[in-house]
Parts: sequence; structure tokens; C-alpha cells
Amino acid sequence: MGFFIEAVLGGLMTGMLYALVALGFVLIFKASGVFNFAQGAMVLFAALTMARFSEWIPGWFGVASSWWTLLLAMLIAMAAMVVVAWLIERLALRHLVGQEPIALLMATLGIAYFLDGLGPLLYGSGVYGIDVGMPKDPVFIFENLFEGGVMVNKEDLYAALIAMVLVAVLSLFFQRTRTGRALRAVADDHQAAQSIGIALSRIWVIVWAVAGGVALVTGIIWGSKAGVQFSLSLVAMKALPVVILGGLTSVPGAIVGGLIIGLGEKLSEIYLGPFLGGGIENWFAYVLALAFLLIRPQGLFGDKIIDRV
Amino acid sequence: QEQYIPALVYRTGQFAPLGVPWADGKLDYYKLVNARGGINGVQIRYEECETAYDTARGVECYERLKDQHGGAPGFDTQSTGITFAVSDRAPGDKMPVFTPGYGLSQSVDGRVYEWNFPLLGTYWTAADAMIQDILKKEGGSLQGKKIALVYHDSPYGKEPIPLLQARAKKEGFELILLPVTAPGVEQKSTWLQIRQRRPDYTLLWSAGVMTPTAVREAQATGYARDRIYAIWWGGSDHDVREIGQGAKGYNTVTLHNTAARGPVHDAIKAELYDKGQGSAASADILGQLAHTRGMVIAMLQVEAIRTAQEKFGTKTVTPEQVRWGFENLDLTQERIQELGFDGIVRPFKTSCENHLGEDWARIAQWDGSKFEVVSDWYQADQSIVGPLVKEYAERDAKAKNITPRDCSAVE
Amino acid sequence: MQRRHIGDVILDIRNIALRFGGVQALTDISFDVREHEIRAIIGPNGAGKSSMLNCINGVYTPTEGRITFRGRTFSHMNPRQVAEMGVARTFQNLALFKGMSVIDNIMTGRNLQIKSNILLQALRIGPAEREEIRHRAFVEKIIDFLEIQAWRKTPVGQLPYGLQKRVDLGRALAMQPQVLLLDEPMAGMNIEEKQDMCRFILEINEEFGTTIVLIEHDMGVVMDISDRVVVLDYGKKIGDGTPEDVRNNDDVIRAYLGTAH
Amino acid sequence: MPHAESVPDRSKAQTAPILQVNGIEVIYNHVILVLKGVSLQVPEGGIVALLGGNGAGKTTTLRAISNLLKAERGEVTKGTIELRGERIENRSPADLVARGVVQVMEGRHCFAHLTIEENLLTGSYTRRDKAEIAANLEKVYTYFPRLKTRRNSQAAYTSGGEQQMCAIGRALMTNPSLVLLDEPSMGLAPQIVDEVFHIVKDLNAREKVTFLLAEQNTNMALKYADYGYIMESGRIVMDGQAQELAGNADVKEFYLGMGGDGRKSFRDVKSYKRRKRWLA
Amino acid sequence: MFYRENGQFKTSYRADQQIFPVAQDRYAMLLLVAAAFVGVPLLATNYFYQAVLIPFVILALAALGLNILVGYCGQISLGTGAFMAVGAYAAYNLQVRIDGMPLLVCILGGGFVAMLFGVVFGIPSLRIRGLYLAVATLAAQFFMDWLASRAAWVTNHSSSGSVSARELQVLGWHIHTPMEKYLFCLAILCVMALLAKNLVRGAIGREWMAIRDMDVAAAVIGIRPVYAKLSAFAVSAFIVGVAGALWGMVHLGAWEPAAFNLDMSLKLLFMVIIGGLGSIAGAFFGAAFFVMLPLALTLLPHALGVPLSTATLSYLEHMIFGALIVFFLIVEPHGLARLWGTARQKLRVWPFPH
Ligand SMILES: Nc1ncnc2c1ncn2[C@@H]1O[C@H](COP(=O)(O)OP(=O)(O)OP(=O)(O)O)[C@@H](O)[C@H]1O
Ligand SMILES: Nc1ncnc2c1ncn2[C@@H]1O[C@H](COP(=O)(O)OP(=O)(O)OP(=O)(O)O)[C@@H](O)[C@H]1O
Ligand SMILES: [Mg+2]
Ligand SMILES: [Mg+2]
Repeated sequence: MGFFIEAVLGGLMTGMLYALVALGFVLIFKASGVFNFAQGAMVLFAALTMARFSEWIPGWFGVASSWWTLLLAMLIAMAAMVVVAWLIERLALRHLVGQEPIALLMATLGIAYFLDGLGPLLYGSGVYGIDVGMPKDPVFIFENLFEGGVMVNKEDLYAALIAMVLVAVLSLFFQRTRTGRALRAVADDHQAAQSIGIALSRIWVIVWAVAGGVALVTGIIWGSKAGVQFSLSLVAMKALPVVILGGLTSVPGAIVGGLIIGLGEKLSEIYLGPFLGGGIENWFAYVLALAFLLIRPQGLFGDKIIDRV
Repeated sequence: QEQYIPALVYRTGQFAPLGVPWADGKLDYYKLVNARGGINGVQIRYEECETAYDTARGVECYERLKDQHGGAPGFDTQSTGITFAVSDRAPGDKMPVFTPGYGLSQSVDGRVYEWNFPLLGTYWTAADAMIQDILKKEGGSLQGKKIALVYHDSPYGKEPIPLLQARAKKEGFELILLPVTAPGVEQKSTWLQIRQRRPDYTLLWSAGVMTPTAVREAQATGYARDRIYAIWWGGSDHDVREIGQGAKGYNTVTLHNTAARGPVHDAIKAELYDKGQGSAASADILGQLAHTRGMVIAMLQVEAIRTAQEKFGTKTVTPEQVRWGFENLDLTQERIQELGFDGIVRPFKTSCENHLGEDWARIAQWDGSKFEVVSDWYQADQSIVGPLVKEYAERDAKAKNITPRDCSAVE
Repeated sequence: MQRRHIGDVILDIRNIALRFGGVQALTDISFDVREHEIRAIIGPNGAGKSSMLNCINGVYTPTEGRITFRGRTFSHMNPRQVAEMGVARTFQNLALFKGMSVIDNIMTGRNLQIKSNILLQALRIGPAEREEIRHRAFVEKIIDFLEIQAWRKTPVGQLPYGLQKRVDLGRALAMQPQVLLLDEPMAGMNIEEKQDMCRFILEINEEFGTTIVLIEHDMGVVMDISDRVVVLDYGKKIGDGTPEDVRNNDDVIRAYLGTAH
Repeated sequence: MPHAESVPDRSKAQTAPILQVNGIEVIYNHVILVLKGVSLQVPEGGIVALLGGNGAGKTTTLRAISNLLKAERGEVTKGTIELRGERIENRSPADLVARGVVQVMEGRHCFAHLTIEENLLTGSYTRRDKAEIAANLEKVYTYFPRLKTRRNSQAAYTSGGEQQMCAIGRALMTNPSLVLLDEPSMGLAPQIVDEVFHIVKDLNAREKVTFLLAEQNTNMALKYADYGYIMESGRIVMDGQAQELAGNADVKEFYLGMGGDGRKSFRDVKSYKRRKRWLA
Repeated sequence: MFYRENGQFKTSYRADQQIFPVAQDRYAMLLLVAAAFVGVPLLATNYFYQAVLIPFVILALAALGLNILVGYCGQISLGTGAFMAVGAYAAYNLQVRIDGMPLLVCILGGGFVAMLFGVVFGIPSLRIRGLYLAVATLAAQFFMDWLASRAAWVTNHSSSGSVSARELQVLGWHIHTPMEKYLFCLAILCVMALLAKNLVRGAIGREWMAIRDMDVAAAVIGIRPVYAKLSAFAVSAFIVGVAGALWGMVHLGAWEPAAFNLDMSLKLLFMVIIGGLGSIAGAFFGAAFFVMLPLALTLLPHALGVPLSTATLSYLEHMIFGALIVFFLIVEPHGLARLWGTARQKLRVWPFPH
């Protein structure tokens, strides 16, 4: 029983981490109708910037690494993501207004290639650490209830909290603000949005920069878990079933989807995996998402797909 | 006159942190040989080809480079996948493929695998050394114990399984197999399973990001790090440096004396790095596992070429002649000393039946800031590995319609 | 001019209701359509006219009610069955296949008749090719009839709106339907184009005897060419009869025509 | 400050053109030449109708003015467009909206997933004054009461006419001084068509909003417009005061469907001799 | 002025329905095919075969298959790698397990099994659409990745999960040299391309396109979405499966599961989009672009003798590659085939500008 609870908790917290990545996808899709395959590359790029500067800055100032050097590195990384957002808009999106979603998807793949090259070129291809003081050792709760207690990973807990806060803030932003509404309008119809004076370029820079910020947070959390290296960009793949399960257009969907996928994935691997030879969680997550989609093709919270004649 | 040597490397992609020092090690050694006057006076002309650890790109490199400048003297593919792909072409192309410390374990059998040379050791060597070390710790018996294998779910990660199964049968321990899907950024369920089944030891066949993630998860689930044994590709400094104290006690198996510096390192520092000609950014790299591994591999290749040169009396050698060189390599203690590798590799001798030579491995442990060798040398138990090699090689021979050579007829 | 003979009821709609969540799009609608007649449906925007057509050809499933078509009664159908029974339609917001040429668009209307299987089509031998040519000839006739020869190979997405509407009609005609449902075929056209369109509709009706159900907002057109008119408002039927009757119906004037007409 | 700029100078005489288009050429996809030198003028405070058959190039002209061609892969290759004397070919659509030029696109283009009210509110994106926005919203609701009843439904689920009202209302929310109205009457019930044109007239009279409208419904357009241009195959073939045009024999025959002896029945057009213009 | 169809009047619908109605196109095509079969073997080197021609031919075939699904039927798939893998492993198993199985039967059998697999994974498309479907097709990809490395029977119980094909021969023709491999693959490609072209310009092709462009309208004129979508999945998976069998058995010879990973799927999708959705020629353009560009990027600095480290070059390659993709999408979002079409249209009116 204690172990089952551990598995459930572990699954839920992993799910929150997926949700964080998924959030980046949802943001951009919601606001521009672009399925951003470059999200993983953005995570890597942001994390690399952060990791390298947090290492360099103490060197430049001749001080030991402390909270303000970290903060400075984070600000620099954020600035870098804004620049990236601006360049992406300038050089790519602007010229692709009104194109098919699939062409836009491909363009983001091109951007992913570009960033995957640029990151290591600027920062090197080693393994770098990000240490923002996340606790690494486990804590045990309910020790009087179960033998050995229930193990919880504090780091995951913090990460889950951060994810939740981000999601809450972003949901409010979309539903309640003028810019949020404009973002949704752009996603529906680029041309019509332009025709009533919504400046696409500005909107896009905003969204991509926000998505860059989400990527940075994701990068810091995952990077402090696994170290910052090339494979970090692959965490994006783990978020895809979350995105479709929750609905491409739903910020809260990312969280719920994340929880379902995280939980389903871990439980299936632990309880079903041994019978099938193990390693099933990767495709099982997709099968789980598929099962939900068959019932609701637009994901749990996604906007209904509208077709009228 | 020049001897052309193509070098397949991966300086980019998922495994770049390992590939870069490995490639630099190879290059540094070639440069050193050149600085010392070449192989019997023949300068090495090397050329890199980037594979990014991608099989298709590796094959492209192989095809492009194999016939250049009078023919390549063999390939060290740096990848299990590329080795598989290239091994099938090698007999047709008459091209030696040498895979020190990786590749196909059964290719030790030179009767079937005429063109493959897994010198120094295979994954079966590694697995066997780990079990021997554990046996030692457990006082000679593993009866009723549990050992988990957490492996990269690819041909590479699966290589040790047959050996471990054989060992499990013999020693009476339970083997738990836990595959991790590449790239391995997410291993929570794996480590929860470990927590659930509580294996006494965990062997780690990891690569790239999978290694630090595994160590972090072990830390987060409270699994003792000194009960983890990683294959050599999970035993580089960069794999655990960021974890620092959290990885203390983590074991890895090594083919050569990790972190040991021989005279050859000093030579490279003096000849190259002090003159600003080193391949890596700084001389700090000298002595790191992957870099030294690169040097050792380059050294073996150069020795095979030298052996071929001396046998056939030519300056530049053909791939076929190099194959002979690999098959008749005799690395004596004197020679090792002469090359400056004493304390790093041990003497061995290859033959028609045995393309491995001798496999010596030992265990190193992370002390919080660096790897320290903590065991004596082990050698894979021939009574276990021998029959396995034979069984697998013969099966392959049948599948591919190869008639094993009769080694008594080979000069 | 010779009037056609208007026959028996071919399509009978009984007590149809349709609800979308909270929106009651149609409430208890009943009317019938006789063979060979031109039946118009009018009503203000959002009255449920398009929804009515969608119910008839199986795109929407009515929440209540029955539809009888040539003696067969059904409460819900899938669009394919309806198509097989000989009902074709055009769409209010163009629903053409944008990436395909005019010929291909109209050829899709023949697909129900194509018998050769996928293998024969891949090899394109004998019967498959002959069949293709036979249908092609038929489609060319439609193209001639609608006077769009000059655009036969243009992708429809690039055609001006009015021509797209004709292609839409052509696609429906290619099905050789017994009943043709037209949803605002003349929206967005100028007089001359409307005249052309009327000509086509009348010709179809007279020469092939096709029964036509027509939604249209241009009262001139409706009054001139339809035999009987149904008027819907907020999902309810508020009038039914000859154009004359309807034009003088107070409810209809209030809800739809306005005082200007 | 864009806001101040967008308020037109009302004291100027009606005759000063707010918009002047000089000989523009438009090419789609680098190969399809659609406009072959179109010139027109829109006086401040006027209602100008742009008439013509399908494919004449009306929409293209409007798109060229509001600079929405790019997304359609079209470009203006020759000629100039001036708004109050200022060249605007390279202004972004958002800039133009800030200057008071807004286009109501053909085919409605409502934001499908937004509710009617949200659709309207996006129209006020360039506005910041909360009170003004609220007032504008009220104004739109008084013009189109039907929208108020459907304010909380997603636009995609409203009928064609409701969507058309929504699109017009949304444009009005930008506080425009020049509205480019593309086929406002398409698909609307006669009553609503009347209403829409009334509203146009009303806005024009009361708020001095200038309109350039592209229409197929020549009858209606000429009834409400001051001036008209007739386009055919990418060229302006005729222009003049609305009444003049309405009285012109050719216009009567081709655009108003009236021969010498009043309106012809649609039933009789079969025998009616038409000139074939499709192949012109 | 020389390239035009004026004066080439069609007197029958048969003539008008030819694949290349313009005579010049017909001759050019014949020339091209002749050059591919005869001219190329006179010139190419072994390296050129292995690194360029064979991958090009096989990838063009796979892209062709994928284009049927994505370009013609509008169902985006990211599971193409899995279909290829199924084709390859099925062909391999047929060859190893059944003695004397002819190579062609193995390869077509691989296609057939891939077809079944494709249909199964196509079923969700009946409900799920667009990008949701695209992501959902990843299920096929990851499932196949897993199956190939977990189920021992797939790899005929190879210990490490990698397999290698036996000797290749067709009707006594031993396919050994790169040239023979090239010709073999090319022949299959030509036949498949012709059949695919026939399909897409026939009734079934129109059904696919109708579903792609507007599925409700398609249903109303009597097209069954189930049949249209699943047949597109079937045909596409069949062709892709054959390509996979060729890739594994003929091109690679030996492979591991990673040979058909997600990267392959993405690459193929790239090919059809850069090449041109809904165009047979697009598959060829796309494959050519994808085979040549990275190679050109690798070889160019060599040729120029730019002294950059391998890693730097490799990262620059990545960046240039990414940038070029975006660039081509901007220049012509409808792909190289459309670019080619526009060029031809210009040629037709040449020397007049419009
Ligand atoms: N799929 C749907 N989901 C929800 N509501 C719908 C749907 N289809 C139609 N409606 C609603 O049903 C009502 C009737 O719509 P319908 O399109 O039938 O009107 P209409 O009479 O054709 O109007 P118009 O003349 O403007 O085309 C409208 O209020 C519309 O919002
Ligand atoms: N995106 C496009 N690409 C290519 N050609 C186009 C495009 N848009 C319009 N055209 C062509 O330009 C010409 C003029 O079209 P436009 O839409 O301006 O006509 P219109 O006068 O508005 O007609 P309608 O009354 O039907 O709306 C048409 O022949 C049309 O085929
Ligand atoms: Mg309607
Ligand atoms: Mg128009």
C-alpha cells in the first residue's frame, strides 16, 4: 500500500513536470495556431544559456556563486529568449502568415534544427549543471502508517508547485486580459485578426517570449535534475501525449493531461510492464491519450472542433 | 609518404559529451605519433567524419572514406549500431572493423568474424568483471541475491544480457531486467521498481543523459550508490561531476586504468598541449576516461599498422594487410612501456581464433570528486564467456552462411 | 411556356425538431415536397433553414421527428445512404474541394457510380479506364451546361465566388439526383449572375424533372421561380403556401420581409 | 499618439478625398495579374460603391488598400495608395486600423472559438479607454439587437447572418473613420440587408464615417451610395454619381436586371439574350 | 515560346487524361527515366550510389507513400518510421524463416504487413483529426520501437535486437553491387510511382482529396470517410512498407530498431512538405533535397578547405539546414513541386511577363 501511494505520488509529480513542458506547446498553439515542435529546442537553449552564464558570471565578478549571480544568469537567459522570440517572428513567422498549420509545423522544426545547432555552438556540447538549490534527497512521510513510510521527492514537489502557479497565472492571462483575447483571436483567423488592427508581429513576439520563459523554467527544473545536455530537448517528446490529451488549446488541460499521463505511465510501467517485458511507458502514454481522444477528439479541455456547412 | 586513417567521431548529438574527449584522444595520439616521426617514418594523415552517433550517417562516412587515399586501414566506428551496419559490409569491402570495448561480443571468434576485432574487452567482459567484484564483496556467494540490470533499450544495452543470464544460472541470483527507453531523461518508474523489488546490486548499461538521471533517481529514491555498477560509458567524469557528493560510492568498470597517467600523457602534454597543438581546449582533459580510451584505441590501431608494415615490408599498408596486423598483434609489456602506456593497459596477444586478445578490467569508484580505482584486475571467466562466444558466433555463421575459417590452416 | 407536371409527395417531413445544447434550432417542423416542384424555404437569418437541409441529408440527426423519402421512412440516416437514394445538395458557405480542379470536383459527384476496385484503378486497364472516360464525358456535359468550360482545369480555390457556386451546383448535378437541395445558391451574385443561376435551376427542373428545394434570400427570385414556399422563423414554421399566399401573410411580413418589400 | 491621429478633421469640406488610389496593379502568386491599373477616390464622409461581377477584382482592391494582400500571396506592383495625402502601401494593417481604416472581410471571418461578445471586444484591441469601449459595445448592440441575444454563443455556431452582423459590429468597435465593406449584404435576409444599409447610412450621417463598399447588390448599393465605380476584369470601366449610374441604360440592363420595360421575371430569363462577358 | 501546349489539341478524353498532357513533358519524362536507368550507371561511382542514389530512390518511394496519406488524404502522420520498420522486419522474417522465399515476395510481403499495421493505426483517424491525429500517430512509432526491441520473434531471436539480411537475388539475378541495388530499387520505384499516379488521378484519389479538403461535403456526396481514410492509410503504408523493406534489406543490409526511429518519420514528413503536398513529383523533389542538402553541407567546407572543427561544422550544418527549411517554406509553402509548376507557367508565357 505504501508503495502504491509512492507510485501514485511519483506519477503525479512527474506529470506536473510534463505539464510544464506541455504548457509551452499550448501557449503557442493557443495564440497562433502553430504547433511548436521547437519547444524542446527552446528548453535546451534556455537551459544552456542559464547554465553557462551561472557558471561564467561568478568568474567574471570574481565572486562565489550566490543567489544574485543565479538571478542575473536567469535574467540574461530570459533576455536571450526574448531575442529568440523576436528573431523567430521577424525571420520566419511574419512571412508565413495564413499558411497551413502543417507548413507552420515544419517551420518550427526548422527552427528547432537551428536552435539545436546554435546552442552548442555558442555554449559547447558538454554536460553543464544548474544548481538553484533544489533539495535532492528524499523525505519520508506517514512513517507511522506504513512500514518504511512513503517516500516523496522534495525536488519534484517544488517543481510541481511552480508548474501549478505558472498554469494558474497563464490561464487568467488568457481568459481575462485584452491581450489574452487577442491571442485567441489570432489563433482562429490570422487575417481577420489583422483586419481589425491586431498587430500580429507584436502578439507573436509576446507569445513566443512567454513560451521562452516557460521553456526557461522547464529547462531549469529538468536541467537541475538531469544536467544540461543535448538530450534535454527530448523532454518535449514526453509532453506530446499530455498536450493532446489535455487539449491543444487548454492551459488547465495541460495540468490535467499531465497528471493523467504521469500517473498512467508510471502505474502501467510498474504493474503492467513486467508482464510485457518492460519499457512500455513511452507508448503506453500515447495509447492512453488515444483512448481519451476517441471519446473526446479535441482532448479533455480543448476547444471543440467546429465544422458547419 | 603518408598513411591515411579515417576517424569516425561524434562531436555532436546526444552523446557528444562522451564523443568529444574520445575523438580528441584519438587525434592527440595520431598527432603524437606524427610528432615522434610517424609509424616507422610514415606520417599519419587522419580525417574526421562526424556521425552524431547516427547509424545512417556513420554508414555514409564509412562509404565515403573507405576507399580514399589508397584505402582506409580500418574503422573504429565508436558506435554499436554503426558496427552492426558496417560489419556486414566489411567482408565484402575487405575492411577491418575494430571495436575495443564495444561492438558485438561474439565477434571475439575470429573464425567467424574474420574482419572484426573487439580488442581489450567486450560488454561480456564488463558484465563478468562486475559480477566477480560483487561476488568478492559478498564473500563468494550470490545465492538468493537479486541483481537488477537497468539498460539503455537498444542493441548496445542488451549486449550483456546473455552473459548475465548465464551467470545468474551459475551463481543462483535473480536477474531483474529493467529497460529504459532512450534517451532516458525520465526514469521514475524504473527506480520505483527498484525500490519495490530491492535488488542487492544494480548494474547500469547507460549512455548520455541516462547516466546522471539514473544516479539522481537513485539518490532521490535512496538507493545506495555504492551498489550501482555502471558500464564504462557511464563512468566518465562528466557523467557524475555535477552530482558531486550525491554520487559518492558509484562504481564503474574500466578497461584501462582510469585516471592513471602514464608517460604517454606527459609526452602528449609536452609535444602538443604545451605547443598549443592539442585537440582539446586544455590539457586538463588528459587522464580523463574517454580521452585515454581514445588514445588507447588509436595506439592499438597504430600498432596493428606497424605490425602489418613489418610483416609485409611496405610503407603504406592495405586494409587486408592491417587485418593481418590486428590478428597478429602482440602487445608485450616492453612494447607498452616503450609507448608510455604502462599501468594503463596490460599485455595481450591476438590470434586467428581470438580477436580479443586478453580482457582485463577493473572497478573504479567515484569519491565525490573523482574516480579512484578500487579493485584489482579481473578477467572474464572463460568457462562462462567461452561457450557463449562459441554458441553465438556459430549461430551467426549459420544465419549468414559463413563457413568458419579453419584456424590451423591460417599462417 | 410549358409547365411540368407536378407529381406526388416525394419527400415528407414530419415534426422535425433539432436541438444543439441550449439552442433549439428547429421545433416541430412539418412540410412536404412534391415530385418535380421547386420548393423554397425562406426565413430570417438563423431561422434554421440550413439546419433543415442538414437534417434531410443526414449531416445532422434530428432530435425528434421522421422524414419519409419516396415511401421510406427514417428518423436518422447517414449521408451516404441519403446520397445513394438520390438526394444531392449545395452549400451555403462554399464547401468545394479547394485543392482540386473544376473537373475533379465535379467528378467526385460521380464517385457513387464508379464500380472498378482500387487495384483496377491503380493499373488503369480496360474497364477502369473506360469507366473513367464515360464519367468524364458526362461531367463535360455538365460543364458545358453550366458554361464553365474555360475553367475546367483551374483549381477551384482560385475561382471567383460566383463560379465556385456553379461548380458546387455542378458537383451536385453529377450525382444525377432526384432531389436537389440548394442552400442560397445566389448569395453574393449580381443580377446577371442570378439570372444565369435561375436559368440553370429552371432548366434542371424542367429537363431532368429534378425536384428542387431552395433556400434563398432574394425574394424576387423566390417569388418568380418557386411553386410553393415554407417560411421559418426562430426554428418554427410560420407560413407555407404559394408565393402569393406567403407574400401577403402578416407573420411573414413582420418576421422576414420587412416593410420595404 | 495614434488615437488623436485617427480622429479625422471634421471641419474640412466633404470634397477632400480621404482615400486616393492611383493606377494600382496587383499580382497574385507572382503570376496572376488581377488588377490592371485601378484608380479611384473616396471623399471624406462619403459612401462610395464599388460594383462589378464576380472576379472583377473588388475584393482585391479593398485588400490592397487595407494591406491584407500579403497573406494571400498577392502584392501591389504598381501605383500608389494615399490616405489623407499620406502613402500607405507599406503600412501594416494594424497601423491602418490605428489610422481609422478598417476592412470588413468578405465571408465574415468571425473568430470561431470566441463568443460573439469576445469577437466584438477584439475589435477594440487598438482602443484603451474602457468607457469608450463599453459605449461602443452598447452602440453595436443597439444597431444589432440580435447580437445581444446571442452574445454568449461561440461565433461558429451562429447563423450566417448573425456572423455577418458580428463582423460588421466588430469593425465598428475600432472607431473607424473609413470602413472598407466587402459584400455586406451577402447571405442576409432582405430585412437585415435593409438594416445594414440603414446603419451604414446612419453612421455616415451621424458619425461622419466614410464607407467604401464592394457590392453585388447593385440595386441596394446605388440606392445608398453617393458615388459608384464599376469594375470589370480588373479595370474600372465606368464611374459617376449614384443616381446617374442608376439611370444609365447599360447599368440598368446588366446590373439592375431591367430592360427597357422594367424588371424582368427570373422565370423568363431563359429567352433573355445575354452578352457573354465571362470570356472578356 | 517553345514550351507551350498551343496547337496540341486533344481529340479524346483519353488523350486529355494522360499523365503528361503536354508533349514536351512526355518526352522529357521518357528521357529522364532513360537517363536514370542507363545514363546514371555509366557515370556513378560506388560511393555516389551508396550515399546518394540508393537513399534517394528509397526515400522518394517512402515519401511518395507518405504523400498519399498526408498530401492527398490530409491525414498527417508522424508514424511513417514505424510503417517502414514493419515493412523491413516483415520482409526480413519472410526471408529468414521461409527458405527459398523470393526476394520480391519478401519485399511485397513486407509492404502487405505494413499495410495491415497501417490500417490498424489508421482507425483513430476516423475520429481524431489534424494535429491531434499527427501526435496520436506517434503511438505507432513508439509502439513499433518498443516491439522491435522487446519482442524477440520480430528480430528472429537475435540477442542484441539487430538483424541482417541474407543474400539478395531476384530470378537468379544476384544483387550485390551498389549499381545493381540501385537499379533494383529504381525499378520498384518507377512501377510504384506509376501505380500511385494512377490512383491519385482516379476515383479513389478524388475521394482522398475530397476528404482532405472538406470532409462533410465529401460525406454528403456519398464518399464514405471510413473507406477513404483507411484505404489511404493502407495504400500509403503499403508503399512506405515496401520502402522500409528496401531500406533495411537492400540499403542498410543490417539494422537495429533505431534505424526507423522518429527521426526518420520527421524527415519523411519534411520531404513531402518541402517537396510539395499532394504531388507525386513533390516526393521526388523532397527526397532529393533531403539527400543532397546535408551531403552538400558536409562536403562543401571540405572542398573549400575551410579550417573549422568537425563539431563547429556540424553545428553550422544544423543551423543552415534549419534556416534553409524555413527559407523554402517562406518562398513557397506549397513546396518545390509548386515552385517548379510556377516556373513552368512562367515558361509558358515567356518571353512575355504575364
Ligand atoms: N452545429 C451547430 N451547433 C450549434 N448551433 C447550431 C449548429 N448549427 C446551427 N446552429 C444554430 O441553429 C440556428 C439555425 O441555424 P441555421 O444555420 O440553420 O440558420 P439559417 O436559417 O440557415 O440562417 P442563414 O440564413 O443566416 O443562413 C442558429 O441559431 C445557429 O446558431
Ligand atoms: N489568393 C488568390 N490567388 C490567386 N488568384 C486570386 C486570389 N484571390 C483572388 N484571385 C483572383 O483574382 C480575381 C479577382 O478576385 P476578387 O476576389 O478581387 O474579385 P471580386 O470582385 O471580389 O469578386 P466576388 O464578387 O466574387 O467577390 C479573380 O479572378 C480571382 O480568381
Ligand atoms: Mg443558412
Ligand atoms: Mg469579393
